Amino acid sequence: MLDKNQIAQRIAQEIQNNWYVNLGIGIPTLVANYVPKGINVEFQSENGVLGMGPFPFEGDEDADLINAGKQTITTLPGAVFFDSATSFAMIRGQHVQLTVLGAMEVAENGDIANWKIPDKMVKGMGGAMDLVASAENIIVAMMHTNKKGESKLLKNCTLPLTGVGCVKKVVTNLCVLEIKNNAFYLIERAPGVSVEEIKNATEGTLIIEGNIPEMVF
Amino acid sequence: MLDKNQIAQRIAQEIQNNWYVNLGIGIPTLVANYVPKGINVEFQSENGVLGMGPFPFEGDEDADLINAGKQTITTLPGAVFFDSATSFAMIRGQHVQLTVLGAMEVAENGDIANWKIPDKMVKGMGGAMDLVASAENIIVAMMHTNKKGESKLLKNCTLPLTGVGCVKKVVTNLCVLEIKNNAFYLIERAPGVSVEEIKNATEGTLIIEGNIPEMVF
Amino acid sequence: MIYKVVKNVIEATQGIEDNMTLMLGGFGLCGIPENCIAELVKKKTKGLTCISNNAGVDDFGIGLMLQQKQVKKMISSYVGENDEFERQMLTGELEVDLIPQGSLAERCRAGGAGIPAFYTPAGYGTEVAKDKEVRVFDGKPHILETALTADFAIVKAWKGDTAGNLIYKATARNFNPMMAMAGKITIAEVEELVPEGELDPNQIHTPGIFVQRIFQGERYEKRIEQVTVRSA
Amino acid sequence: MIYKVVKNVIEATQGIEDNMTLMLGGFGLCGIPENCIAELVKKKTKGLTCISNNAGVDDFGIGLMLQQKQVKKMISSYVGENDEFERQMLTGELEVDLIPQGSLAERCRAGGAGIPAFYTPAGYGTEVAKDKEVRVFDGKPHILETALTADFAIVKAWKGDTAGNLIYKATARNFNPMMAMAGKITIAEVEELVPEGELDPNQIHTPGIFVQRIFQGERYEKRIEQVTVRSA
Repeated sequence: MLDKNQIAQRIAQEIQNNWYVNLGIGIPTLVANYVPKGINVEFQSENGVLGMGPFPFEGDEDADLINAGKQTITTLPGAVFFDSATSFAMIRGQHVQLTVLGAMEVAENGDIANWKIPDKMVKGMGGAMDLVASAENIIVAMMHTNKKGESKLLKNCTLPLTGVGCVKKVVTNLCVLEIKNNAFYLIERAPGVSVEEIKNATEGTLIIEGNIPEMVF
Repeated sequence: MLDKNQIAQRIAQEIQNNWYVNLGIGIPTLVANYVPKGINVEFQSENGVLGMGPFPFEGDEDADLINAGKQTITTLPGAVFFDSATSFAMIRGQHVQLTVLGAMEVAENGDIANWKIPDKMVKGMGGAMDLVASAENIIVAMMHTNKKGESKLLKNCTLPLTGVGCVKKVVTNLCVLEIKNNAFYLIERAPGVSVEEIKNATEGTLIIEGNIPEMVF
Repeated sequence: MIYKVVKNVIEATQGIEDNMTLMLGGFGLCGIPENCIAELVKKKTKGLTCISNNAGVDDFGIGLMLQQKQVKKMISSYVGENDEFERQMLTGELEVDLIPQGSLAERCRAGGAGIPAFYTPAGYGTEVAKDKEVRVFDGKPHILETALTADFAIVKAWKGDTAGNLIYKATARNFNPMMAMAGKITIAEVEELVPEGELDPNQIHTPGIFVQRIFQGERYEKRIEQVTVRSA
Repeated sequence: MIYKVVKNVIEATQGIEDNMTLMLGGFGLCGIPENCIAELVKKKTKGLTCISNNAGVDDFGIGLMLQQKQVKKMISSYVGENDEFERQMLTGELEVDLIPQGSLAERCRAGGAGIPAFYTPAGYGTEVAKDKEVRVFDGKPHILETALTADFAIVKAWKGDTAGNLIYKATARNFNPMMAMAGKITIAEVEELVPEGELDPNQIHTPGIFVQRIFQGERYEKRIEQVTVRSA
């Protein structure tokens, strides 16, 4: 079973050279720590920066320089700042090659719900709806089940949707899944996790074709 | 009868303090020379500059600094450059208080034609359609009649329109006209020009109420 | 040039009355008009509709106005850092219109640019699309979003000149430029106010034509929401 | 950072083929990509659809491509400085789509920003509105305009860095930023190419994400169409 850092590490393997990538809050943020050597990538944050670097050293924080999670950041040489309309022009116009974000639920048709629990949590969607509606590649980083052990990979989402039919790939603590033909296709297992365990933890249609390899880090 | 400079001078009297003004090519450009003392005004050119100054001295021309008429210009302190989309955001969003432009024909309902003579002159509308569709105040600077002596202030435009029902005021070599209630209201006469002359030169409905004063410069 | 300078925050906020619609720049607490918000808190202007990406935190930013129940309606994309906000929303004391962040930014720009409506794929198939026209372009469904404008837009810039030209710093730019465009009256507070001609005309983010009032703010606290550092 | 530098204009224009759609930045002869245009003239690429505010003059800019009949269709707002253009248009050799300048700029921006269509008042009631949807917003009729994109967008900037970030000079900015956004592949030629990190991230007009290829151009002629001076 993967921990959060390992999920991030596995997702980082999906990044191709010269991609612009938007990382959501939580596990996705960790992806930046695991970009493979030799892969050039630029991170976009939708509040208005391209070319984000690591967090600042203590004492170097700048209140005017944050990411979309409101965390203090730094920039790398070649970075650029822009306004929110331009930022979402990049996103909506598909200039960002990959979006990584978290989810509460993903359905077998690619629907995603990650912004609202009616009457309970209503923080707002932020940029998530724009991101999922436009991105060519969306990878969802999530736990396979909730705290009660119920699957979060469903036939249909039960929570209000963030986007429809948009998720193409999911990396959970148990496995890597591809979504196509209204089903989850099992691609890789986390080290030590059996196909049976994944089956039991997945409510949506799970397709298992041939031998499913373990992830290689 | 006014010459081109006097038409410009009369129009300059219409400019109010703290207005942003867009001047078209031709007579309108001359308006900048006659802004009354004590009136602060900033000139916008739709190719991307606010705060245009006079033409440069010989030798000071900069190929990267022109107005919408492709003429070399200078800028005043406080000027700003921007792209074409932002420029027309200013125009379309009604941040520019006055547009002055030329016309081939104006109709009594405020229609204007100034961009095309079918099969003869097809240079394009440039920014004129955006300007007339959006400006709150449009003043047309034009000759009252064409070279054949025919009126250019008509019941209906005969040429392809630039905009519909948008012109509010016209300053010609003969007079100042306001357009309302589908008619030209005579406001002022050029020095030495009689009401009768204006009547004869105007095809559209001309309303003459009371005594029509001569212009004062 | 047209002179836009007002004396202070009191003069800057003159005319902001109960039940008006305000736009407030900033993302989280980054780039928010601290001085004007403090003055609105002091003035206790009520019944406001506030268009702002976020709603501050409980004890800073728009959160201060929420504490005093000055806000009737919030139009935002994310309001997650504010307990009082969530309480007022869940009890129905506060009307809330949640809008995808990109649509919010573009709707403000549209409001300033004289574009009454545009199509976007964001929110299609979700509750955001409720009662909105759906149209397919190039095989992909989009929804129609309309322009936003405000009686007053209040923005914060790093530098400004007497003609109202503004330069923002780093990610404190965010929503400020679009909101500056969309206010019937736009108020800019700046950290440093300079005479016209001191800013490079090539490097101005918001042209002065969009700004009606400008003043130099005092004592910027610039609170950081999530101080995050790496180990040395 | 992502490295966007190509060796020269030949490498920059690789892949531009007959019958493609190109966007070309510039207003009149101001801010046009002189090097790439010269290369296209040399390559004699034909059947092109060119989206550009103007069509150059008879012996410079896109005018050079018109002389060789490389252009099948022009999409522009004003083409008044070019006799050969007018001749080809009036005889029907050249297809021409004339678009209000503001709509042209906004349609390019929309193409780059993933906005398939928007409403504008410009052109309502004129032949520009022919076959276009009309809708009334706030009592005022508007027409629906759709996004423009291109196989290649070719822009000219003053300075650029190896990551593709661009800064334009004065009014040479004009259509370049929107077209840079709207190209499937965007080529930037710059007067001065610097290493990444040399340009202030706060003062970049076109973020490098919109640019796929960049190179430093040679021998800019920068012809002036209307030299206009005042008497000393």
